[in-house]
Parts: sequence; structure tokens; C-alpha cells
Amino acid sequence: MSEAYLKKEPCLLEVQGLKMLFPTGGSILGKNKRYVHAVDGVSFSLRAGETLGIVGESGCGKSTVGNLIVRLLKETEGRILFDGHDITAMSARQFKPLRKEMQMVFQDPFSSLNPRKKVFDIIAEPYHIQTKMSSAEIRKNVEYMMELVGLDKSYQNRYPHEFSGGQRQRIGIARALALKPKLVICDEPVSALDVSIQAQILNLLKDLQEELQLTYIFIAHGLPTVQYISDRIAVMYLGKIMELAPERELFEHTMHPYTEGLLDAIPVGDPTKRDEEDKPILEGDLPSPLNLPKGCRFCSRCKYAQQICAQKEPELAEVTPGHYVCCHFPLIASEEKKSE
Amino acid sequence: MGRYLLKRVVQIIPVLLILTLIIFCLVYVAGDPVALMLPPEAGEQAKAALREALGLDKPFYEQFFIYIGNLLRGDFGTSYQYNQDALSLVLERMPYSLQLAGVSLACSVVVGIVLGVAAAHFRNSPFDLLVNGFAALGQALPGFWVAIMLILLFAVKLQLLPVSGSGTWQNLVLPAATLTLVTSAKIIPLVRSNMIEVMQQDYIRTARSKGLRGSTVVFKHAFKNTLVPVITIIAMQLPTLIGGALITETIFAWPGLGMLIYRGVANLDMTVVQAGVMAVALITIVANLISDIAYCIIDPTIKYQ
Amino acid sequence: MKQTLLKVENLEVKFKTLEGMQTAVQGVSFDVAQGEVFCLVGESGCGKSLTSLSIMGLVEKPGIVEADAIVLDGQDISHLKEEKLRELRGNKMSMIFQEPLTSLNPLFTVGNQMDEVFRLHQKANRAKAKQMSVEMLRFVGIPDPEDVYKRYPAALSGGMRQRVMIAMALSCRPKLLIADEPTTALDVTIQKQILKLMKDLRRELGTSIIFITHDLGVVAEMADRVAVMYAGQIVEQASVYDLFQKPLHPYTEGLINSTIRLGDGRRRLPTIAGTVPPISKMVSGCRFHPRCPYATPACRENAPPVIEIQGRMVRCIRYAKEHKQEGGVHV
Amino acid sequence: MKQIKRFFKLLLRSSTGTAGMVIVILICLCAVFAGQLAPHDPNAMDLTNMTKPPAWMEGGDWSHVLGTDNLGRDILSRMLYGSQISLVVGILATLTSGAVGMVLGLVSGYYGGVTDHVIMRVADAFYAIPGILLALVTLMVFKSSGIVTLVLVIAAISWVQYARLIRSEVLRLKGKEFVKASKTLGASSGYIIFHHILPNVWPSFIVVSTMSVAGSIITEASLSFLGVGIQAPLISWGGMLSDGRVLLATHWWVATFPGIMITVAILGITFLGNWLRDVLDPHNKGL
Repeated sequence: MSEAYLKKEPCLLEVQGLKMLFPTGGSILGKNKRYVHAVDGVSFSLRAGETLGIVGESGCGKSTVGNLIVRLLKETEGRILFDGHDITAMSARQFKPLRKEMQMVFQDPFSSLNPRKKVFDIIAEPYHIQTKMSSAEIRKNVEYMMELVGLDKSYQNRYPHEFSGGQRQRIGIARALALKPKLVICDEPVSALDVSIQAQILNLLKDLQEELQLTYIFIAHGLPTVQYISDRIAVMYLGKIMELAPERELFEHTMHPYTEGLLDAIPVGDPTKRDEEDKPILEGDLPSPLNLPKGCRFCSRCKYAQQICAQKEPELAEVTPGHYVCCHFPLIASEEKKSE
Repeated sequence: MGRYLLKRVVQIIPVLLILTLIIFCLVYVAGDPVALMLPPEAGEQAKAALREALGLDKPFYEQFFIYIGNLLRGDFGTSYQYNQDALSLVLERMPYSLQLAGVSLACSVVVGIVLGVAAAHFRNSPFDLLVNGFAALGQALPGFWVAIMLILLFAVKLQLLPVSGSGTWQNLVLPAATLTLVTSAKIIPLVRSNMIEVMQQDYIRTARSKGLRGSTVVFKHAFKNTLVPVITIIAMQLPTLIGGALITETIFAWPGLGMLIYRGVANLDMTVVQAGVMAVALITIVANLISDIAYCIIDPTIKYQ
Repeated sequence: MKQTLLKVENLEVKFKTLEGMQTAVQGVSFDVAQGEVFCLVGESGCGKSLTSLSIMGLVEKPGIVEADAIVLDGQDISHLKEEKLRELRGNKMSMIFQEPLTSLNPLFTVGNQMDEVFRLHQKANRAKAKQMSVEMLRFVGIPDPEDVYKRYPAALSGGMRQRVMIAMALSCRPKLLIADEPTTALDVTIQKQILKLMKDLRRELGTSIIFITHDLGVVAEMADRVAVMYAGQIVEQASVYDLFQKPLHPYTEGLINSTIRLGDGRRRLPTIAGTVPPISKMVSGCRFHPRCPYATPACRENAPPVIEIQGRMVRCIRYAKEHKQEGGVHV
Repeated sequence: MKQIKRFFKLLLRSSTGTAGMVIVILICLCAVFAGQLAPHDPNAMDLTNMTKPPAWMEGGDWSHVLGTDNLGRDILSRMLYGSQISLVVGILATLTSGAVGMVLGLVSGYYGGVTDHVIMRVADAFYAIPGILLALVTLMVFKSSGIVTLVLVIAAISWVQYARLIRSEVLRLKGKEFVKASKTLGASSGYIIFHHILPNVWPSFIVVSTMSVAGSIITEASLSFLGVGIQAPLISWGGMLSDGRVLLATHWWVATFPGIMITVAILGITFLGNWLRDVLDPHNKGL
């Protein structure tokens, strides 16, 4: 979808200053309780029909953001506006009708399907919980959904273990889309699958988006996968968004050193282009989320880091229209400065 | 690690309270001991006086608090049957129980671990089958029947060992053998299945890929990893061996805690019963705590459950 | 042409199951030159890990390994006794695994586990072993080797653990290092670090590496030569440049095309239809034919021969037709 | 129908499983048809036929195949009737403790928090007293020895293992993505428990229950042996053993046959349980 078209669409989801702290350790009496800042002030908005990719390494909090939006977790701070309603202020009962508007596709095709239920019952579950359909209607709907995701409807009396990973992921997608949600959160939906199957599932997700006018949040750890499906991409590092930009823009005008490191780390996929010289790579390990560096959380691994980076934490700021960066010295900007 | 242990210790307090409540309830329901304590010809007045003296006329909760207070002061009451302090009775019998339990547990652990590891190593061989059969039989045989059969064979027919009693090491053999059979039968399958599971772990493959000897892989890398569940089951067996061995103790006339409690029950001497049960429960709790400490020593990475 | 270090001929791995004998790896032959990085690539269940485990002699019961020959450095190890094989493992050949989380024993310190290798193969005493272990840890780029030496694996990050595994595997300067998906469980930036480390070490030590992966991107980055495996067979073998320039086997072609690259957002990914058949229900004829866009009735009936074309090998009937009798045909 | 066929196919594949099943079925038949099978009235004393040895021994005859006890009662008949008590007590105690343990384990695992703490500490307290001891004291205190009391007492000492097992299973399942998926659909706790947790807890519950029947039978026999369990005129294997104990040196068969009977019964149930564990294991694709 073109960006100009997207701009006209209303805002479907707005996340404001989302924080999630998990308590850890501390004495029994609650003294010196320490917290893991899994999500530490995340804000973004999402237009209807758009796909936002969230990318980052393990422990960056990308899945926690997904879980917070569908209310599997209760945030510590912040607001989530869905279709204009503040869903963080709602009770479980008030929120229940809204649940059918937002669904989730999970990572593990083995743990996401109840091993003791037949495919039919798995896909019928949303109708049982959210609607009062007759069993004939449910059957019709389930068969339609199975066809939609490319499953033969003769499979409906089989158990999940009789299917391959890719087919199970199709079942999971059918369940998520059964109630025609507006927003679908895909939490690493292809990372457990084989290469040839990944492409099948990604294409399916793309087709379904077009057909059902879906809005996606696509969470993954691999930039190529995220970029294949997303309109805009948010790069997360240790609970914060480091860079948020339209997909093209992010690659062509990379501004954050971490994004640069991520891009450089992607294997080239072409043996003639592998340079034996080895350009500098992102060194070091993630710092422990319990023991974040003061100032910018990336400064311990950043090759451009200066004094201020270790003292003052940068804010996510719009550097060029639609391109947000959380860095004291965004790359393009500093290069421009140099050329001046 | 320190925090983990501290948490376990703190958890003991409510358990002790609930335990006391259970035991107190049993005593309370058992009813009025006054009739047993006084000679049959004592009049109503004497009974009422004794009740008041013992605090038995007070409401349930008040009695319970008095009871806890007494326990805290180490006062477990006096046994009317032996006319002796219940606590000292328990302490008198304790060494016998510990002796029998200690010997049986040591034997069971040795037998259980050796046979379990060997069976896992020779998985699906005739030897494995034999060990499995032994374990299944050991779990199926009622302990008291084994005891009787052992007496029949070794004491009555062969006359190698004494029928019952205590004092010499010969007296210990048959009861310890009975308990060892039953207990090791519970340890063997656990050791075996754990060992098999551990042998399939990635780090075992790593150890083998380094060229380590089969015995090093089994006894160093695998064995230590099977210890945590093994210690759990060992800790679970201890109370069964101390208080739960009452049938074995009765059959062999071994003067341990189990027999003391059994006699107490038979004679409705509730002070002895509650002191004995309390002692066994305390030993159980301490055993569990020790096993928790053992986990921490074995596995340095242990965290909250 | 460099000297051949490892030659595997007609390797077969079978499993005895309740349903009967099942062949997981069949007719696998390849060789690895000294100092070469040889990539085995394929999807899960294609037999690439089993192939490497059989070279190490680590296939567990009920698996049965049969091979005409596995020659390592001039010595046929396919029929060696376990004790003899053990002397080679960790010494002349060693292996690192996919899961750095579970591949180190959680109950022993890094140092303890590293020392074992030196004490076993080099008969080093405790102090000497420690010194060598610390040296080795430093060698693989661990910043504070003395500290890491004392730690338990749980206290290390995934990348660190994989470095420890590499250090341990390279302790005795093996001629052959088998790396079974060593970066799959790691984050991309850490993967890059580990790949760079392995390249550097190869250059420095001249170790031959069999690198097993499902990721063609990693193959393009690491390999000298590549073997593509599908359903227990090698379907294509070529130098990495030839393979990426012109894949011969339809499966290789499909695999390369369906790999997502940066900048793919505007095109639609081609896919390989269907899924891999399970080994218990292996199809007749060419194992790939149900998913192959070029399949003909002949593919369904006859197992395709292995064709040799210009130093490459491919298991596909299409090339048999083109090169009727010229290419030496082995079956 | 397909399931039943598959069940038997799996059963016949395991020799111990088959043996266990056969033993369990035979014992059930003995219990149900005790009245028809028993050659004598189990409580009929026959002072002319006291301590008669089994038929194959000198002095025995086929009217009392396994001999008689010191009151001249037919041992075979008593054993057949004894299986009724064993099975009834074993099954009822298992059902009771299973139900209690299941509910408490579910509540404890699913809701967590204070409820979990309270239930688990009570479980710890019960666990700290050896079961047989607690049963003995309770039975004495309540001065009643009917089947109902016995069942309740055995249930009271064995609910803990269920509660702990179910709780750990629930904790494991709670983190599964299919439970999360159900939550994102707005499913109530009840729906999740009944549709997702219970069907997956069921297999381990069945395995533990089978083993628990065996445990309850042993406990009943032990208590009857101690004289606080089943009382005459009801017949229990443990009680028979207790009667035979004094005759051990002179008339071994009185105590031996009930002992063998208990052992065989427990072995059969354990074999069946082990087989069920293998078959119902979710990694094993299962029934």
C-alpha cells in the first residue's frame, strides 16, 4: 500500500509511554526490590491497513509489547488507545468484546495448538467464546477459514500432531483470523519454520492482509523477514525503540548505530560479495537488563559513542519526517555535518 | 542461594502451625483423657477438678494457644501410661528409630543407585529386565508380609537370626532388610529413568565428542545431574522410615518411635502420640531442609522454584 | 588442489523402529580438503546432523551407521573400535553444537570442562591444564578468561558459551572441526561475531570445517564448497560460487529463491510447494518429485542417478538427459 | 471403535501391560463373582477342619484347595471375598482423594497467589506426617472402622500427591501458547480450565490414580493388619495376614496366600499404570 494512501487512514492503535517492569530478586520483605525493565517507555501509532514491524534481538522486549497490546500482560505504566478507546483503563469484562478486534499469531507452532483438540475445535474456539452462532454456522465458518489459509477441509478431524510445522502455523492463523479482527499481532510467526516454509507463510500473511484489510504488528528477530512484510519498522534494543522509520527509509538512510550494526550482521547471501576484509562488526554482548548502562543503553557497544552518551539518555525524536531516532548523534545528520 | 534457603526456612513456619493444628485437632477429638487418668472409682468432683487443672474446660481456641505455648516451652505433657514426661519418652526411643532408619536408608541408597545406574546403562538388556522386575516386586510386596516371611525363613526355619528384639546387630538385620527392600524399590526406577533422561542431554553428547571415557561421562557428567531428583526421593523416604516403619517395628519388637506411637494409640495415651507424631514431622521438615541445602551445593545455579 | 583430509563414501544411517528399518541418511559421499570449509545445508530432518554425528561415531542406539569408508587423514575410521575412536574425538576431530545453552554441563565450571580435554589428550597436569584452558579462552576472544574459567555456564551469555564450546573443540588443534548449526540459536549480531571468529581461526590454524546449517546466507558467507541435502540424500554438490550462480538441482534453486533478502519487500517470494515427506513414508523415485516444478513421470518411477558435471555433482534426471553418456554416472 | 482397536493394539505390544490388564480384570471378576466362585461361606467355621493344609500337601483335600485357617474357614473363599473389600476401598479412596487433590491442585496452580500458598503449606504439613501414622491415629481417635471412615482416612493421607502433581501440570500448561491464545479470545478461567487445562492434565491424573489404587490397597491391608482397618465379619487380605501371623511357624499357608494375593494384585495394577504412563505420554503421540 502506498504511504500516501496510508496517511489518509485513521489511526487504529496508539501506544503511549508503555512501560513494563518485572520484579526480580530482592529480599523477602520487599526491600531492595530490583526490576527488569522489559519495556521501558515505548510509543508508536499504527494506521489501519498498515504493517508495523518490530525487530530486535532476544530480550529487547518486542514480544512483551505484543503481549501488552492484547492484554496478556498488565502494563506498569502507559496507555494503549485502540480505535480511540483507552484499553488500559478497561476492565476484563469491558474489554472482552474488543478482543475479537485484535488477535495474535504465536511463534511456536507446537505449543500454540492444544494437542488434545481436533483442528475443527481449535478453529471453532473463537466462535464458541465470542459469538452465539449455531453449530451449522460454525461449521460453515470453520470450513471457510480452513480454505482461506490453504488447508484442506477434510483435515478438520485430525489432531495437531499429524501436521507439519507450516500447516500448524496455518491452523494458528485461521484461529486468529476467525473473528475477522482489525489488528493481528504476529509474534515471530515464521522463526520456528524451515526456510522453504517461511516463504509460504509470509506470502499467506500478505495475501490475507489484502483480502481482509488487516493491520499487522509483525514481531521478529530477523530484519529481512520483517522488512519483507512491513510498511514501517521499529528497531528495539533493551526495552526501547531505537529507530522507527518507513521500511525503505530505514535501510537507505539508516540513522541509528545499532540499526547499522544489525544490517551489517545480516549474511550477504552472495558468496561473491563477501569481503574477506571484514568491515567492523558490532562487538560485545547485550548488557544485563538488570544493570543498564547510565545514559544511552547502547553506548557500551556503540563505536560512535562520545562522552555525553554515557551520561544523558537520548529521547526518540523525529529527525526527518516520519523517521524517528533515539540517538544523540544520528548517523546521517552527523555525516551531513561533516560535509559542511 | 542464601536467599533461596532463607525463603525455604520462612516457609516452614506456617507449615509448623498447620501441623500443630492438625495434631491438636486429633487430640481434641480423641476426647476426655480424664477418665483414663483417674482411678475408676473417682467421683465427678475429682474429674471436674482435674479437667480444670488441665485446662480442658476452656474453649477450643484457648486450649490451642495454651498448647502452642506449652510446646514452645518444650512441655509435651505427661504420659499417664508410663507416668513420664512425653518428650523424654520420645527422646529415649529416638536413637533406635534413627539407627534403624539410618542403616536402611544407607543400604537403600547404595542398592538403589548402583542398580539404577547399571540398569540405565544396560538399558533393555536381560539385566535391566531383572532389576526392573526386582523394583516392581519390591513395590508390590506389602512390607509387613515381607517381614513375616523373613522371620519365617531366617529366624524360624534357618535359625540364623533372632525373631525379634533389640540390642545386638543381629536384631537389626531383618528389620533393616525389610525396609531396604521396600525403599530401594522406590529409588531404583527413579535413578534409572533420570539417568536415561540425562544421558540424552546435549552436554553428554559434548562430553562424548571430547573423547571422554564412557565411565567418566556416566559417573562425572551424568551422575551429578541425576542427583537432585534422587535426593528429593531420599528425603521423602526418611519420614516413612522413621515414623512410618511402625509395622516393621511392631513385628520385630524394635523399640523405635513408630512402636511408641502405636502403643500410645492402642492405649489412648494421646500425650505420647502427639509428642511422637510431632517429632516425626519435625524430622521430616529438617530432612527436607537438608535436601534443599544439598540442591544448592550440587547445583550452583539454583534459583527460586 | 589441496590434499583431501576427509573422505566419506556411501554413508548410510538406519533406525530400527516398530514400523521396520527406516533409512535416515542414504548414499552420502563427499570429501573435505585440508583447510576447507565444507557446508552441509538442508532443512530440518534432512539428515545433515546425523551425517556429522556418524563421522564422529556419536550416533546412538538404535541408529545403525554403515559406510564403505570414512577416511580421516589417511585412516579409515568407519570400523574403528570405540576406544580408538575416542582417542580421535576432541583430538583430531571435534564438534560444536547448535544449543550453547544445553551443550555445556550446567553443574561444572567452564574451567573444569575445558581442563578435561587437556588432561585427557595431552596428559597435562592440573596447573598446566588450567594455564592452557585460560590461554585457549583468550584465543577465542573472551575478554576476561580467568574470570570465565571460574564461572558456571549459566552465568554466561549465549555468544560466550558458544565461544567456550569453540575453545574447547579447538583445544587440541584438531584437523577437522564439525560445527552443527553453531549460530542458529544466537542473535544476528552475535552470529556475525561467531562466524568471524571461525573464519579467523580457520585462517590461523588451517582447520578443515564441516559447517552444518539451514541458512543459505550463512553458507554464502562461510563455505568453500557446499553439499545440499534433501530427505537423507545429497542432491547437489558444488563450489559455493557455482552453486549460487547457477543452482542445478530444482531443490537448491527453490531454496535460494525462497530465501528472503533485504530489499525483497516489493517482490513476491517464490516458494517450494508442499512439505518434506517423512522418512517412514518415503516416496518412490526421486525424493523431491512431489514438490518439483519440473517433475516428469520418469521422476516418479526411477531414483535419479548422481551426475557429475564440471566438477559438480547433482542428483537429478534432467542432467542425465542433457549429458546422455558423457558425465560419469555412478549410482 | 477405531480408538478401542488402537488401544488393544498398543496393549498387546507390551507384555507387562497385557499382564497387568489381565491381572486387574481377573481380580475384578473375582470381586464381582465372589459369591458364585467361592466354594464355601467365607465366615463359616468348621471346627472339624481346622488348619487344613492346601490340597497338594499331605492331609489336604480338594474341598479346601488352599487349606483352612485356625477356625476352619476356607482360605480360598476368604481371599475371593477379600478382593471385594480391597477393590472397593482402593477405588473409593482413589476417587475421593483424586477429586479433592484435583480441585485443590487446579485452584492452587491456576490462581496462584495467597490461595496457592495456603493450599501448598497445608499440603506440606500433611506430607510431614507419614501417611500410615496419620491414618492409624485418626482411625483410633474417631473410634470407628467402617468402610466409609477407612476410605476417608486413606483419602486424607493421599490427596497431597494429586494436588502437587496437578498443580505442577497446571503451571506447565498455563505458560503454553494455546492457553494464551484462548485468553486473547476472551475465554473465562472456567473455559480455559475445562477446555485446555483439564484435557491435558487427564493423562497424568489417570496414571497417578492407577498407582494410587495400588497404594490404597496396601494401606488398607496395613491398617487391617494393625487391627484398626476392616473388622470382622468383613474380610480383608490384611486382616487374614494378621490372623495367620501367629500360626506362621506351624501353618505357613494361612498368612502366605493372602500375601501372594496382595503382591499379585499390586503388581498387576502397577504394570497397568506403567503401561498407561508410556502410552499416555504426550511425547508418545498417545491414544
